[in-house]
Amino acid sequence: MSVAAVTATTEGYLLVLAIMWPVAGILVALVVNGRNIERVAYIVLPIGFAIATAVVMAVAQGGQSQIYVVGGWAPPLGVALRADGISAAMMMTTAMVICATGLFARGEFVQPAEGPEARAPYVFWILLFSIWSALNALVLGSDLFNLYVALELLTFAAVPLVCLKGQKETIEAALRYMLFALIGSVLYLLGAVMIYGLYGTLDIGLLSGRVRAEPATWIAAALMTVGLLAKTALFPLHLWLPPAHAGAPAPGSAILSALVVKGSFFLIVRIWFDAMPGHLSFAAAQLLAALGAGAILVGSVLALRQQRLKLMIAYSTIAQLGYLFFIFPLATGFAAGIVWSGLAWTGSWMQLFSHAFAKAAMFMAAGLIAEALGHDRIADLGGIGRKLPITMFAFALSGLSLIGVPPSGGFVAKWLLLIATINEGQWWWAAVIVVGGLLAGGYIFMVLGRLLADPLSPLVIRGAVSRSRELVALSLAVCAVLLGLVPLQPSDFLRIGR
Amino acid sequence: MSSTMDAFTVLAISCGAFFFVAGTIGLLRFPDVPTRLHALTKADNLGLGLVALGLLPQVAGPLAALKLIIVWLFALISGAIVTQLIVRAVR
Amino acid sequence: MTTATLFGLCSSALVGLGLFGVIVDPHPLRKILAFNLLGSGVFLLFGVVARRGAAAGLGGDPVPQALVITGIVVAFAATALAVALVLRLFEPEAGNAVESEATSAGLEVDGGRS
Amino acid sequence: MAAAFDIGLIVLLVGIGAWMIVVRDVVVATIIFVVFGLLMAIAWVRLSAVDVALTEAAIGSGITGTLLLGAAARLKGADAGGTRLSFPITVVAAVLCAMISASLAAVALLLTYPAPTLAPMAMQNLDQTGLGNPVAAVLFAYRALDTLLEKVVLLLALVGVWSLAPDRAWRGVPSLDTTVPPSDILAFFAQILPPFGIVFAIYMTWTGASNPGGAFQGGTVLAVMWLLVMMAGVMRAPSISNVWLRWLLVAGPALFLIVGFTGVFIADGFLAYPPAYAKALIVAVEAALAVSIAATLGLLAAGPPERMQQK
Repeated sequence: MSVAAVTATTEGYLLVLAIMWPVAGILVALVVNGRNIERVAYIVLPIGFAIATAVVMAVAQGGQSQIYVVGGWAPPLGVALRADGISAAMMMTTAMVICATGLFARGEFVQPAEGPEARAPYVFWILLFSIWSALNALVLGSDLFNLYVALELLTFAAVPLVCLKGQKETIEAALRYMLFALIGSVLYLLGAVMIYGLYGTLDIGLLSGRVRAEPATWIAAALMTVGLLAKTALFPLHLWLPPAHAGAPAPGSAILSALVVKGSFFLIVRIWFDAMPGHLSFAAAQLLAALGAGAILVGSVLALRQQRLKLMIAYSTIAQLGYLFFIFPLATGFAAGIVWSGLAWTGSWMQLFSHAFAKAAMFMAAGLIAEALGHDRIADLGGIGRKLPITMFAFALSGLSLIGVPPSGGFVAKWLLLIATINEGQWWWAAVIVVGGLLAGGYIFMVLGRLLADPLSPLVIRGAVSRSRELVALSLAVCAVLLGLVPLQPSDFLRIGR
Repeated sequence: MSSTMDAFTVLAISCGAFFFVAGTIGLLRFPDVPTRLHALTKADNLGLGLVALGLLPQVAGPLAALKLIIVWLFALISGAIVTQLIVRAVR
Repeated sequence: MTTATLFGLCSSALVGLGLFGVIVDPHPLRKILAFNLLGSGVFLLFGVVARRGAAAGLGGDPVPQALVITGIVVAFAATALAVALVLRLFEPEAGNAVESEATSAGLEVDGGRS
Repeated sequence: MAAAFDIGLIVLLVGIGAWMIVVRDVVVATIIFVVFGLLMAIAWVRLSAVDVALTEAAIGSGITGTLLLGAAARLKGADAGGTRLSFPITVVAAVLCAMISASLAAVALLLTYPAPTLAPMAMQNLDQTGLGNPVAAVLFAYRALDTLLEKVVLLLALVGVWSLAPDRAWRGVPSLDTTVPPSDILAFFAQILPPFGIVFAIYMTWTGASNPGGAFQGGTVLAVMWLLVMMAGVMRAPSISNVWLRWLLVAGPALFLIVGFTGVFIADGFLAYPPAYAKALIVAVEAALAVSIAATLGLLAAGPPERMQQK
C-alpha cells in the first residue's frame, strides 16, 4: 500500500454513509413504482439527518477532523474524505434545510392517489436526494477531481429543478443556468488538471504542503476560482440566478438559494484556505471582496425595483452572497500578519448558515402566498398577512435576519464582519456592510408593509394553505433567529481541523 | 520478391491516396450535402480498400491480413450507416 | 519541442476557440458544440499531463488518463441534458403543449425576467 | 517524422475546430464536430492513451455526434437563433479568450521536467487489484469513488432529460427522429451490424481488466447499437416506465454500491476488495456497469418521452 500520509479516524465511515445513503435512496427511488417514492423519502430523510448529526457529534467530541480513506488507498493515489468543523456545520445546515424542504414539499409533490405515476413528484424526490448527496460530497471531499464530480452532480440535480414546472420561461432560465454552470465547471477542471501537472496530486491536504508561488499555480487557481464564481453567481456573473431561482417551484427555490449556490462557494474557500493557504495575495483578496461589495449593492438595488415577490427574493440572494466574499480579505489576517483571523471566519460562516435558513423560509413563505393568491405581484399583496399570519411571521423573521436586526443569525454575522473590518483596518468594507443592511431593510419593509396594508380590493383566496406547511417555513425562520443566540466571538467548532 | 511487393504496396497506396484526394475535392466542390456525401463515400471506400490492399503484403501473417480486411469491411458498413443518418438529418 | 508540449499548445488553442464559441455564438445548439470543443481542449491537457508523466514502463500516467474517461462521460451527459433543454425550448409543437398544461396547473407565477 | 505528423495533426485539429465555430449551417458544424472527434481519437493514440482514444471515438465522436445530428435535424424549421452579441462585446470576448489561451500556452511551455507522476505507484499496487490495465485499476480500485459518483451523475442526467417530458407523455416513449420514415437500406445495415457490435462490446468490457477497453467503452458500443436499431425502426423505443428498463439502468451502480459496502466487512473498507477476489469482483461490477451504461447512454441520446406508446 502507498505511503500512509493520511490515516482514517474511527468514525470516518460516517462520511461515506453521508454521501452514499442518499445515493442508495436515488437508486431505490428509480426502481420502485413512483407511487411509493414518498415512502422512500420518509426513510431517507430521517436517517440522513441522523447521519449528519452523528458526524457533527464525532467532530465536536474528537475536536479534530474525521477522515476516511476510500478503499484503503491513501492519497495521492486514492481519494480521502475529510470532515472538519466547517464541513460538519455545513452538513448539519444542509440536513436541516433538506428535511424541512421535504416536509414542505409533501403538500406539493404528491403522487395522485389514483391513476399512473406522475412526472413532477417522481423527478422532485430524486433530485432532492441527489442534491443532498452532492452537497455532502462537496463539503467532505478533499480531492480536486472528486470535488469536480460532486459539482457536476450538484449541477445536474439543480438544473431540472429550475424547470420542473415546464413553462417556457423556466426552461429558458434552466438552459442559461446550465450554460453558466458548464463553463464554470470546465474552467474549474482546467485549473485542477494544471495543479495535477504541477504537483502530481489532487489531494488538498498534500497540496498545501507542495504548492509553490509561481505563475502557473496562479493561473490554475485563477481559472478554478473564476469557474466557481460563475456557479456561485457572484456579481457580475449573476445574470442567470434570478430567473432560475424565481422560476423553480417553491421547495426548489428554497434549496437552490439556500444551499446549492453555497456549494461552489465552499469549494472556493477550500482552495484558498486549505489547498493553498497563505497564497492569496492582498490585491486578489480585495478584488474578490470588491465583487462581493458590487453584488451587495447591485443585488439590493435591483431587489428594491422588482415587481414580483419571488424575483425580489432571488435578487436578495445575489446581495447576501456578496457578504460571504468578505471572508477573503478579512479572515486571512493580512493586517495582523497572522494566518487566521477568527472573527471574520466565524462571521462569514454565520452569514452562510443564517442566510440558508432565512432564505429557505422566505421562498417557502413566498410560495405559500403565491399559492393562496394565484400570483406574486408585490403591489397586489395587500392584506394577505392577515389571512396568513403564520406565513407573514415567517417572512418577517427571516427578513429581519437578512437585514441583520438583533437578535438573529444575520445580526451576529454582520456584526462580527463589521468588527473584523475595523480590526483589519479595512473600514471601506464596513461602509458596504452598513449600506447593504439599509437597502435590505428597504426591500424587506416594502413587502412587509404590503402584507399588512389594507387590500385595495377584497382578497380572493384561490387555494387553502396548509397549516403544517406554514409551520415548516416558520420553524426555519426561527432557526435563523436562534443562530443569533451564539456568543459574539470566534467559534471554536468552526475552527476544528485547521 | 520483396521489392516487387513493395512496388505493389506503393502503387496501391498511391492509387488509394488519389481516390481520397478526389473524394475530398468532391466534398469541397459539390453543391449540396447528398452529392458531397456521394463523392466522399464512393471515393473513400475505394481509397481505403486500395490502402488496405496495398498493406496486405506488408503484414506479418494471415491473421493480421484478415484484420485489415475486416477493418475495411466495417468502415464500409459504418460509412453507409453514417451517410444515411446525415442525409436524414439534412432533409 | 516534445509531443507533450506540442499538444499542450493545441489544447490551449482549442480552449480559446471553444470558449469564444460558447460566449459569442447566438445559436444554442452551436453553443453546445463549442462547449464540446472547449471540453476537448481541457481533456487534451489531461492527456498532455499524462504523457509527461510517462514512467514505470507506461506510455503515460494512468491517473489523468482515467480521469479523462470519467470527464468525457460526464461531458456527454451534460451535452444530452443541454440538447434536451434546447429542443424543448425551440420545438414549436412541444412548446405550445407545455404552456397550456402549465396554466391549467393553477399557478401563474412565472420566472420571467423583470 | 513523428513530430511532422504531430504538427500536421495539431494544425488539422485547430483548423477544423475553428471551422466548426465559424461555419454557418448547424448541421454542417455537427458533421465537422464528428470529424474532429475522430481526429481527437488519433491524438489520444499519439499521447499513448489508448483507453481514452477508444472512449473518445465511441462517446466523444460517436454517440455525441448522433445526438447532436438528430437535434440539428429537428431544429431545422425552428427559429433558434438567439440574439447576436454587439460588436464591442464580441471583441471583448475575443480578447478574453485569447488571454486565457495565451496563459494556457504559457503553462504548457513553463511546465518543467521531471514531471510529477503517479505511474510508478499505480504499477506497484497493480497486483493487489488483480488487474493488468493500470487505467482500469485507477477507475475501479484507486479512485472507485469517482467512478461510482459519476455513474450517479449519468443517471441523474437521464432523470433530468426525462423531466422535460410533457406531463401527458410521462411513461411514454422517446420519439427518435420521426420526421423522415426509416429507409430500407438503413434497416438492412441495422440488422447486419449489431451482432458484430454486441460481440465487440462484450469483448471490450471483458478485456478491459488487462488491456485497453472496459465498461465505458463496451457500454457505449452497446448503446450505439441499440440506438441504431431504434433509429432504423428495427426495434421500438421502450416506454420509460418499463420496470425492466429501470432495473437495467440501476443494476450497475447498485451492484457497485453493494460490492463497495461488502468491502467494509470482507476487506479494508468501503470500495476495498480482498486481493484474492479483487479481479472477479471488478469484472462483475464492470459487466453490470456496461449494461447500465448502455441503457443510460442510449436513453440519454434518445431524449425525453414525447408520446404514449402505440398499442
